[in-house]
Amino acid sequence: MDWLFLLIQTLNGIQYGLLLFLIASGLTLVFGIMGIINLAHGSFYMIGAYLAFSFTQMTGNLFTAILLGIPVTLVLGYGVERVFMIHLYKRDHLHQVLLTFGLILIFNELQLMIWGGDPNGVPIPDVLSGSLPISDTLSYPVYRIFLSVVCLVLAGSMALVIRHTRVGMRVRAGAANRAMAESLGVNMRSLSAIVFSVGVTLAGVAGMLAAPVETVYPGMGEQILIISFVVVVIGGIGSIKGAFVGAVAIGLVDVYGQVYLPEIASVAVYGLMAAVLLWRPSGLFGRT
Amino acid sequence: MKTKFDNISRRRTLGMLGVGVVAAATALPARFAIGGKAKVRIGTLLPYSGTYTRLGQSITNAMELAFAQAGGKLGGRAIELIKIDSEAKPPKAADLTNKLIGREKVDFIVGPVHSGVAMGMAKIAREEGTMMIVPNAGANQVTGPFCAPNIFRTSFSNWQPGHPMGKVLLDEGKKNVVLCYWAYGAGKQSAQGFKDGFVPHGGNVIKEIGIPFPKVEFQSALTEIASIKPDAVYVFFAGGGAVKFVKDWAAAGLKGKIELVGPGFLTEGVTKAQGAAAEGIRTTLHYADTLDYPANVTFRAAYRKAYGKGADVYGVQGFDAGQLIRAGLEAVGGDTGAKADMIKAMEGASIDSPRGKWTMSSAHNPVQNFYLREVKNGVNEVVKLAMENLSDPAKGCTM
Amino acid sequence: MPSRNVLSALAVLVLALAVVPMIGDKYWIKLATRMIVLGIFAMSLDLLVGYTGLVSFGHAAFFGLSGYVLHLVSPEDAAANMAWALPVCLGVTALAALVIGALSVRTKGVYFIMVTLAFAQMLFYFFHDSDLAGGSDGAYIYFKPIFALGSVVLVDLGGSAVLFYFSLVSLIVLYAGLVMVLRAPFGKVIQGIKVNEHRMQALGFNTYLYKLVSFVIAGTIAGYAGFLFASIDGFVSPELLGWQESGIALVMVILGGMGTLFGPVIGAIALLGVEELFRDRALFGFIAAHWQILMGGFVICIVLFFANGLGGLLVKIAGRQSEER
Amino acid sequence: MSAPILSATGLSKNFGGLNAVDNVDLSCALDTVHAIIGPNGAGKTTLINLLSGDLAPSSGEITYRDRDITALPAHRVSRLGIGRSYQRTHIFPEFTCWQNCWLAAQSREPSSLRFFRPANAALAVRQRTEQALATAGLDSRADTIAATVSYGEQRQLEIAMLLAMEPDVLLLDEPLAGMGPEESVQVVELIRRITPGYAVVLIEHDMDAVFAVADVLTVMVDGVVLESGVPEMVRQSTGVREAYLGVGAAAADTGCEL
Repeated sequence: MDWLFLLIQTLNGIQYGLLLFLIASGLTLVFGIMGIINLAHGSFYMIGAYLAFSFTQMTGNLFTAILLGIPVTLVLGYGVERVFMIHLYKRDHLHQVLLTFGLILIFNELQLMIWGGDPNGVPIPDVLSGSLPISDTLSYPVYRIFLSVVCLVLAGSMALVIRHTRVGMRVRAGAANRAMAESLGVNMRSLSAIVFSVGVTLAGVAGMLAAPVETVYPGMGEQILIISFVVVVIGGIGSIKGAFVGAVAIGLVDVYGQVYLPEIASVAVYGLMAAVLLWRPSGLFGRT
Repeated sequence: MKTKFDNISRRRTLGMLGVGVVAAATALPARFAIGGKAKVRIGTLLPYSGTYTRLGQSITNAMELAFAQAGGKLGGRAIELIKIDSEAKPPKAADLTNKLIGREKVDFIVGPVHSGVAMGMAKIAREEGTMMIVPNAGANQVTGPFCAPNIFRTSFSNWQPGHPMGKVLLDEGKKNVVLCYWAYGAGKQSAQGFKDGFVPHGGNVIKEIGIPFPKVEFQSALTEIASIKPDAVYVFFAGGGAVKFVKDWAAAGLKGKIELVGPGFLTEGVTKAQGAAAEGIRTTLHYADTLDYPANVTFRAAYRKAYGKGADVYGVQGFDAGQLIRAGLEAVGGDTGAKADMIKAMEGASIDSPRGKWTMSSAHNPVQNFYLREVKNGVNEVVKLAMENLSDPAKGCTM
Repeated sequence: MPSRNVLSALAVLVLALAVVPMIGDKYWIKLATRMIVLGIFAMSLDLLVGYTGLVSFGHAAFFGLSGYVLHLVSPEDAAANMAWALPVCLGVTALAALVIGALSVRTKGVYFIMVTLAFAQMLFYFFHDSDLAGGSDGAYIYFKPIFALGSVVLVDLGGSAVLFYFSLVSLIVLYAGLVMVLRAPFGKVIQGIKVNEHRMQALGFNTYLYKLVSFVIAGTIAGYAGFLFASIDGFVSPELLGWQESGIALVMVILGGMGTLFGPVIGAIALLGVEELFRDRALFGFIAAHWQILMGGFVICIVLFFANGLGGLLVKIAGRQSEER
Repeated sequence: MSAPILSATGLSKNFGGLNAVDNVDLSCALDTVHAIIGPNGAGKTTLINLLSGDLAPSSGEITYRDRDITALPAHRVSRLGIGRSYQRTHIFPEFTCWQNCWLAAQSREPSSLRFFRPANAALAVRQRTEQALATAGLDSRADTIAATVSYGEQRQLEIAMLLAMEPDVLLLDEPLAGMGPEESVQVVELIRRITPGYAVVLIEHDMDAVFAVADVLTVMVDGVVLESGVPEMVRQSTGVREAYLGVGAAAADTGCEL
């Protein structure tokens, strides 16, 4: 195992970690910051991927497809918040689990009725479809590098907005103590609606961006649901930095597990989460 | 098949009340035959939701096509089709099979796609003795240790599709191969099938990369393959996993440098989603779109006319399930009671299938040809006959 | 605990169930058995969620593990005798619950949810990937367990009606047992922990120990339900331990009404009964093919309009619980 | 005074740079009330949390009946006989007052890991609960849900729960916090009545109450003990005046009573 091999595998791990952060970014907001256990996160990711598939077929370009898709997910997120989530802010986690479980069932069936059961692919945009040769036989797809850059930009901007802007401050205040924030004049009703729909849009955009490297098929949402929660929880609830570090850690553990310890590869990620939570019971950077 | 409304029997209503005050499904109807020979009741337990939806639909469509070609009558009896969604969830398999046999009182059960569901179904079918036709699930056990007189398979055993590829590679002098597959039931059995055809004849398996099912993150495996630089790589992935692996393989620049081979599921029915990345990939399977058998030409035309899209191997397997049932029923003039004669007829049947004529092995698994295929502008074209009349070793079947 | 009217309502439900084998055919008997067995499973989860305040998202691990142990101990050519097979299954499950509990109970709130999920997924992959018990395809229990003393076979779970009544009696005995435990000193302590764990520590209770004991009891009862479930069809698959199964159990608890003990049993019956209803074409025609939308809508309605579940509804209709001093 | 039952030597606790409690020595004997006063942020509550085991000290030692209990967790300290009440009411709001008190009384049983006999059958626990509620003057409110009783009554319930644990040492953290004048008098009377037989460490801001019941008085400022001794002596000490009335107040001697 020469050094180049190890280096490339590490790059693979980081790239997979960044993709996981992108996929879990919506959940970091809705679950991490707002404290809503949203099991339907995977469904919004799936809907985003299918929107990208349909709009790319219509317009022929992924980026225009994303631009068309974002308003749809915003409206969807806003609608779901106003109709369903609004009743749950004062309820405990379990009711959120049950309601979002119901949403999974509905979205899965609607997807089948609208798009049918065939697995689909979304073509990588031509400008990004090349590959950089890094060894005589292996080259690295440019699109994955583009995805990593997008993830870094997203992580930075999310941390910036949440940490250093007034909106971010109000969001954190609302998450810490909703009643107190309301009494201090923060309009939690509209703020929750905005944050939830942005969270849903992030999940949708993640689906649109990941569609070219993933397959768009029924049930793709459930595949990423559990790993998204693992990312948020390992990093520590309410911490963007934590989710980022958590995602990269999972990416590396997953890749190294796959290459060096294949027998336990499937349980490596869960082992990591259990270990982290037992060592620091509220995640790496979580507030207790 | 018009679903006819049935009336309610007193006995059934009380039974329902018993199921629980809250369930209150009192309006569930019983099934009564009104006049003339009763309809042949065929129940399907196939995935109509989830990742395998497309396979469930292909099988059902093609089977109904086979019934239509028989004039809508099997052994003189009209057909009633009862479809139940298996959701590809093994814990529900046994219960849904009970529903088909116990409540719907079907004569044949056709299904499933997922091997775990097949195990649950086979357990109940063996206990109840109901005729079971497996149109896809390839678990070796179904026609191996758990074979039974009333269980037939019209698709393949996981061992079969990969087996001929061993010989194909050796004939081309490709001796050093890496295996990469989803490390679950079907993946392990397919890899074993390939090894049985490769290693004994001088082939060398450098490394086996097992990827946890259903993970689809292949970068680390591709990097490892690139560093090993084998003559060829044999892979087992299906559905969404097959689409992604082929696209990642091309994106990693391995396309053209290292030969990628596998069983037909790598490219069957997913070339549109794979796009250019699938061009030139060679696979072995018991079917190919461009087979020039008359049965294939008529079948594909009829399928396109009826459903507006091309048929695939899953459709062929469903079509043959319909033909097998037809053969069994016509032999006994529609008398499903004469089970022994029906089974004997089905065992002896020679199915004129779009994939070419095939017969039933003693363990009730198809003895069939396997073709080498190559993807040319999105179509799995026949290159040559890879292996003739390959039969599954059916280890452990004492029937 | 529950008031007289609630108890009488439950008695009617038990009677309604008891009638099934007499008039329903084999399919209805097995469906009713599944309702009861999943009811026992959901009830054991309510001991954690509704009474100790521990929301476990990995409770199916013990449900599935016990079924797998039954597969491993059952010979291929004869029925296992419950006299020793059941204690073995429950013993292994209790040990697993002790180990997983000892680690998980250190965490709190959402982190506890995720740690239990992690351990359950590890157990799922253990059975899914290893060839120990059929791997991802699942495994058979060829002969359903019997209960025999010496050579005298007293109970043969092979008969679906026998298994049904055995499960129904188990449900009643376990419910009564749990009611007793919840009225005993131990029950008072775990209910105090649910409301205010910190205060209980200040009062001198080692809350870690009590939560762990509650976790092991609930895990063992879930193991008992798993033992029965594996005996219904003699087939176990890794999905029995999957997170979807744990999710369904949570849905039953919330649907039925947390912290009522009998609620989750009603939740189990309702969930399976309603799914049976929605899937039937005679009633719902072409929508039946899209039953999942109806199920999703049903679950959402329960959350929005019946906040404390069907059990809570029953309590409201049947009158307040008798005040317990 | 008899030998101290509870004593802390060189006790400190720092959160990062902040020394909440800095090298404090304190002891309390049976039948005595040791009051601790000091401005907000003086470290009084932190000190109580150290004594009760809720917080582990950064350094120093706590002994109870000549046994080192420094590192024991809260539930072990409580079982040994050191009961505490909380500044912010810390009860079981959904339970009735009886059930609140019952849990405290049941904590004295050798073990609650008993699964068969109904809890209510334990006569000793029943008596403890009845007696505690009666002493605290809440027996009329036994069956009302704790969340619905008045704030004062909730403070009384805290004390009732404390008594039901039959401790030797009572750590009272501002029992009069948020009380009106007439309620305070009532609670001070309650403290005076129940203190014989206990060693009481009382944290309080209400000076009248402190001087009414305290046998020993300690003044803490910024985590450090400024003055400790008999109430009269402490009242005269200049340091205390400055701490309370600001620098130079002692010189002006405006004659206002502390």
